[in-house]
Amino acid sequence: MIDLFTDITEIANKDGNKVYDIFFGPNHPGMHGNFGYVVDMIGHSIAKARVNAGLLHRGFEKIMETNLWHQNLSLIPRICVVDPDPNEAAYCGAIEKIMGLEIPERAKFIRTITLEMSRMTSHLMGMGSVGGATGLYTVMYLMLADRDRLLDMFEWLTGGRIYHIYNIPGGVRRDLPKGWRDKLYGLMDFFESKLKEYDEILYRHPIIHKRLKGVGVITADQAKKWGITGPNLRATGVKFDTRKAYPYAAYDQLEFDIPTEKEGDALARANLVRAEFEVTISIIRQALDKLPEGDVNIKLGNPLKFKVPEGEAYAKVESSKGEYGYYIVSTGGIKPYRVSVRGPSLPAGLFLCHKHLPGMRIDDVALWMNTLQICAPDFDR
Amino acid sequence: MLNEIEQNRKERQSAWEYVINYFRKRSIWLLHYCTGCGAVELPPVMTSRWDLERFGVGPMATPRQADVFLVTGYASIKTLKRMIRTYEQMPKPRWVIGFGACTINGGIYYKSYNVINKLDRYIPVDIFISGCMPRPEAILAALEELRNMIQRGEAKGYDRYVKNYDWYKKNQKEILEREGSLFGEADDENK
Amino acid sequence: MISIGAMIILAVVLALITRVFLMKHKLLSWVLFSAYTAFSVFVLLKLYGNWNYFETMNLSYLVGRINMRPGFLNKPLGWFFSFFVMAMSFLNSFFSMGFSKSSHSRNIVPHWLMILAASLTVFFTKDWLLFIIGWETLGWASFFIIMGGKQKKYKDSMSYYFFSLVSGMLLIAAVWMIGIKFRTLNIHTTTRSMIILAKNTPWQAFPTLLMLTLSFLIKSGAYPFHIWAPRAHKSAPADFSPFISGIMIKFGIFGLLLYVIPIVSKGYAGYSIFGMPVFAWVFSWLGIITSAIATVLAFSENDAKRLMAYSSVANAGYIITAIFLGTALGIKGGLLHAFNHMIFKAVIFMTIAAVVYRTGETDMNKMGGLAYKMPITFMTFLLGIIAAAGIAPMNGFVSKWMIYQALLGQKHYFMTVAMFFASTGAFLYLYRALHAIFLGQIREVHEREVKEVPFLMQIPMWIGMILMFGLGVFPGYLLRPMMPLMKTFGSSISESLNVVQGSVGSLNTLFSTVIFILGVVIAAAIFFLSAKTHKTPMMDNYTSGEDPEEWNVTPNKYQFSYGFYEPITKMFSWALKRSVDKAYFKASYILKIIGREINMIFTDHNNWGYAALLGLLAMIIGGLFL
Amino acid sequence: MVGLLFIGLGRIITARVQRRIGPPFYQQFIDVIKLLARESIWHHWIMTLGSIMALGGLIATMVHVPVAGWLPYDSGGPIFLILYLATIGYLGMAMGVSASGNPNAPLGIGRALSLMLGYEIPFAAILILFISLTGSSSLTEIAAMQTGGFLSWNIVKFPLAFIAAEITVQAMMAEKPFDQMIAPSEIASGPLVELGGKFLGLGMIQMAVAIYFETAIMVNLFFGGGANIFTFTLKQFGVYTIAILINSVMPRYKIENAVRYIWTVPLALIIIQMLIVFLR
Amino acid sequence: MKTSDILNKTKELFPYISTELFEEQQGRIKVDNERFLNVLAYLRNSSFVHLANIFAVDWIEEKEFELNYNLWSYDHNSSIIVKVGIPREKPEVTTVLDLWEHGQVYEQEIHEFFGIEFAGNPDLSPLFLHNWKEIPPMRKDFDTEEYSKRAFDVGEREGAK
Repeated sequence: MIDLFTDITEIANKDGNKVYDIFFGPNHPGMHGNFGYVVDMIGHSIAKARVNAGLLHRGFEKIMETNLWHQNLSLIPRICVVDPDPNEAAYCGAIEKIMGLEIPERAKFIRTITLEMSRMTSHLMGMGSVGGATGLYTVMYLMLADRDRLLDMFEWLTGGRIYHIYNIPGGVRRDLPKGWRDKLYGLMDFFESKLKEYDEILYRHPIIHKRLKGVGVITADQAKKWGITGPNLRATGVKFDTRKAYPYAAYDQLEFDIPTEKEGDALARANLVRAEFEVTISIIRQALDKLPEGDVNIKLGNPLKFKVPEGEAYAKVESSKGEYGYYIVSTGGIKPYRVSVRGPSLPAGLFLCHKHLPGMRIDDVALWMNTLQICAPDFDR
Repeated sequence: MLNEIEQNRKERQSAWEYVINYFRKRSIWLLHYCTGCGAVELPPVMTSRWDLERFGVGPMATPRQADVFLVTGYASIKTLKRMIRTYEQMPKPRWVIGFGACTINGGIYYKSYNVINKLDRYIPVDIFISGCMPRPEAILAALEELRNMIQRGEAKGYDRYVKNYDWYKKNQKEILEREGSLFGEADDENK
Repeated sequence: MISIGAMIILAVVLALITRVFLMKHKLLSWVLFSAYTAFSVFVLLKLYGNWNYFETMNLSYLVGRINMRPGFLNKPLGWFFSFFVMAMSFLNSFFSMGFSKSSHSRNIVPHWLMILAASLTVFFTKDWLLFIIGWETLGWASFFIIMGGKQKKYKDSMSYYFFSLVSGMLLIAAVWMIGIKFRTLNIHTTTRSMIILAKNTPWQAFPTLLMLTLSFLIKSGAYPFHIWAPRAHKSAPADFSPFISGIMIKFGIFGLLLYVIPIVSKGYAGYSIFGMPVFAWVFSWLGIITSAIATVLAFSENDAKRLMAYSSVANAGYIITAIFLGTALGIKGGLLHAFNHMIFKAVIFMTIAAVVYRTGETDMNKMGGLAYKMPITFMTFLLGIIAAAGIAPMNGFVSKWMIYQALLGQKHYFMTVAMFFASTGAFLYLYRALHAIFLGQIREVHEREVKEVPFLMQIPMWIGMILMFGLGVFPGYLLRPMMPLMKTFGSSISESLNVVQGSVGSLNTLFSTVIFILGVVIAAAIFFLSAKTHKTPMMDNYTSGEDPEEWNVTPNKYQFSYGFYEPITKMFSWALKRSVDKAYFKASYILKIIGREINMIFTDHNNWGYAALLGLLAMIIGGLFL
Repeated sequence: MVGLLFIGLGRIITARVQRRIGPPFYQQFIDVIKLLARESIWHHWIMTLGSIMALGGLIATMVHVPVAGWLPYDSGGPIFLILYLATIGYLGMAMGVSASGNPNAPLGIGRALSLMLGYEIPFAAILILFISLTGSSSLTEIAAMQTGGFLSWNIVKFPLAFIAAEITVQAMMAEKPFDQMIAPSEIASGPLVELGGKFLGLGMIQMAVAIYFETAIMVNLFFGGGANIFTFTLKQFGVYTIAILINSVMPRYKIENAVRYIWTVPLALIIIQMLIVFLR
Repeated sequence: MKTSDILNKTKELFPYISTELFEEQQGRIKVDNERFLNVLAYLRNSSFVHLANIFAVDWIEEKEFELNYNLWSYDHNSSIIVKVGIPREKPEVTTVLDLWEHGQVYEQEIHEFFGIEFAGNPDLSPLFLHNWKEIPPMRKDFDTEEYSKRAFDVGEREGAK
């Protein structure tokens, strides 16, 4: 009569009549990006999840093989839309490693600043979505409006709101415009004051706490062995950050803490992002303080004839979602031989769902996705 | 010639249609479907800075409720299938806005093996927005233009779809249900 | 004019005839049954108004030292109950005529006729002995129908049998005590004597009263004896379920009204709590608890018949509460609800039987979308659940409203809140049944095979629909004839056709219905004046843009019915964990062990010593009492 | 109509909370007319029946609620009838969307009904409090009891009950944190999932009607009815504004948490209020 | 432990591999098709728990696919890339599912894009592409530009008015 106390998958195996399917995505308000799960449901809970990926597959890795080295620069930011700069930095980093280039100090610092700004835009969007997934649209509206201030800074610096194409092999494309630095200082103060507001309406909201607590728990061991990186890893209590462990750009010259949380659930992940806001603000401030004078790039000649010597290299950066890696193989031509991209959301989006979704209530799926910051384009590529 | 057609169309629009079109243009509901990366510029347009709701435009959850299908960027083949299904589920009148360069000619992905090049061959598009990605102002301008077209009774993409249904279906089938390879002999060597 | 006794004897004779000669001719026996019930309705209609019509038999016998002359007395209470029994059986016979064609139904006419004979006996008899005989016959005959000679149903029907056995034994014990006390077995004289006894020495009357109450409560499925109801409904033939639910549960109510309520409200009035006799207060609460618990149990129920059985239990709970209130309004509301419940629950079970007739299923997880194939059945079911949930224009609302008024009039606020819970809960599980059986996606098998039931089976459904709606708009048509009945409970307000008076307000059902219809007309006008529509097939549905075929999703896999209220059921899991079912199960297990041990003592030669010890112990205890 | 106006104004208020300009106040009318003039897609006639039954039931309910002491006929605003007539509206809606065959819709309905089980109980308790005080289940008389200035309003006399009622009404209107029924990001707007064109148009009118009579009940219970239709409407709008403001800063509960919350906080408040009243 | 030490130690244990220190924190190990699983298992058990990704390179002139297992050690902060060459004619290799569960997704992807078989992987169904009839697209002999022209650029919009 009452199957309350039986395991969900057990019921699903026993009686097929009790199972029904719900399509969660791609055209679903809870889904950000073009991606979907088909979930077998029992009652209000999920018994099994099937993945529908590839809706955003554009064959990046193939197109890059047919493009010039510099042409690819305009392509790579489109791999992850909300957080484009890590792509550029990793791609350029890999090329620079093959060539053995050491980019100017000023370029390193500027790269750091743009990377951190990009992280901030991405986090603002991700946390806004957490608000949206729980119906707290006000948070989303406010955070996205604040994110626009950062996008304006990007536009001033690079000419593009979303896709900046600013990092190039050998440095960055152009120097900071006049007054930009002071404006950014001001913006950091603004965000610091804003954090209090976010705390009030999102991070300390009792209902948000209730909703997030215990959703999608990952332990430290699991995170390590399942290839989960970035904030999701740190939320399980592992004090690890590529910025420290495998420094790139100017991170080895800056001082910052790695925030961690213990529980590894959605609440921990959200709180971790909250802590990362502060870290990011402090990093940007330090980088602006220490910004040295000098060139911003090494002139590498005509981009149409630009060649990278034979060799291969793997460069990775810590993006807002985790480890972004580019493995580039060059045979010395004007086009890359092979570019392989390691997207951070892949283990979470395509693999972790089979572990977490069974047994989860349909209510929590959107929240689970948003706190893990699953970004469909970076595993579809 | 073109002017004449336009003249005819204007004359045919009755007073009742004019009124209805007024209400339609004042209340445009978008379908909340992020087909491509262009979707990242939609939240800013909807949120506090640009505030799309001023014009009665808002996102809707399901195709049954939506008026406008905003194809935000490139459409991969898998997505195209879903797009067509979604488009056919929308009640009339329905409009399509092609968003970004990718919908016009494939844009930056013109040589990709998995992204279609011309969206208009598969579903009828009323307005294209150029650029990659288009700025929020461009989206607002496109919606303004769509409103004017609705008022004038020109935005009839759904009629075009009904009239040329076979042609559209043929094109869709070419992509989605192709049998056999396009490079005939290459098959045997590798498989 | 044919007497009541003759009617009973006729029923018995007909039962014998069908049993012996007509077992294979199902249709013919149903026609006979129908004719008999029609005739009885006719006779009963003639008897209406002829109150205190008395007939006796030319025989007398000695029970112990009491000289008995069996006889029948026409009282309003018995008349109403027997009228509804006959009328509902008459309606049901049309349904059964169609239903009996299906191969898996057995001929239940003889047993049913026996039940009718027994129920007439129970309702009209003037002495306890015939009452007991009728009561036991009822239990036996319905047990035969429920079990239906099938081993599979043994366990479920045994639980029913067990409970009716206990009920009967309690009844016999109580009657024995009454007999010893008052030297007579006349029901009406003993009632008066009991009232006097209860007034003078309450503790002497108490055990008898308690036993009788328990006996009747078991029969009406009150907590914690509710567990027989779903089981009996589940295993009974589909066309007998309307009778169990509509009538059988009401026998307990009849007993309570006949004997317990007058004694409690008059005899124990002195010992009151919150303005109500303690005894009645306890059982009022029991009624409400019954309905609340049945409601919670029904949330997670997957079998249509069991779900409706829980609903019946819940409704029996309301009625028990209302009649134990003891006020005229409460008894009126309870009685009205009892009769209304007879109508709508019988109709609901008929629609379920219609579904069973076409699909052979009662598991709601295997159904769905049947409304698209069986529109009449669906409409009947819809009106039925509107009535059962006590929603406005149907008859269930009026009686429920009266019960609320009665509760509020006596200032039983917590009971009112609890009843609100049960009532809203009823809406929940009834809607779930509606959705799971009739709405959503239709199964592929049913898409091909199912069609509307034949017209013969639709007749009772149509009549039921008209009755439910008509009595909802004009409750006066039922309340006015009930005047003589109400007079026996001390109410003397003359009823108008469409205005019901409550303790804290009045209800004009005609006006509210007219306004509802006006509202529907306005809505329909808005709907049909606006733009055109476009029909699409059921599976052309919002699926997030996915193609269901690509994922092997068929209509079978696109119907949500299991675990409909999973979150809220989980909230009650602490209660369900310690459910009464389990307690009974444990008790039966322990009994089995004890039985085996006792068996061992007397069969195993090595255990003579034990037996001797036991015997000695028994003798010592016996000696102490002597 | 007033309900639609309320929703329109409510959208502006929400927009202002979110630092936006928001739509014009007559936007809701435009939306409804557009929807009614649009092609609608349906799956079965039960959908039509359900929609009409829902709107019909809610309109009938609205007629029974006294507005500034005025009623089309002298029924006195029978509160039990109002509650149960509203239920037939909800039943119609639930039936209609179920007939669309989309599992998202019954999922939403399942939540809505669970929530209904939640809020009916504290609401019943509030009603009982007033019925016990006035000895009548008529809204007109409850409103009439409070005549004579601001201080005799029930909101002043029974502040705890008012807070409880506000929470309950929040759930009744399905505003956040109790909008599990719609929950776009979870079940794709639940019952509305298959409704397009005039079905949705009718749905919006239903919502407007529901908001209208729910606020009207609140005004009758706590704000002393109203001398004339303008003050009455103004008070209604006040009630709605409170609901909207709460709505705009609250995320959504999970359904069992919502029900548990309703069964603890408002119910406890009412019981305290009852104790205060009866012991005094 | 430094990356160079790890490489040396691995080399001692498995003499048949060739190692290369690319930079201070990154090394590469080249191993043949048959015995690579031993090396991977050793690395997995000695703190290289994180498999960042698996990717393939199509060396068409050498007639070889090169599979790269990209590992990271949280303890030593060092990255090792294990390279396995497999012949292009018979592209088959043992799965690493026993070592890393989430290797499933990467293997599925490589199977789809390169046509490499993974013995022992239960599910190699297509994940990204719809109705794909050509040779696996990431192979070097697949011309995406030509494909795009033939598939998507045919005809003008003459039918639609």
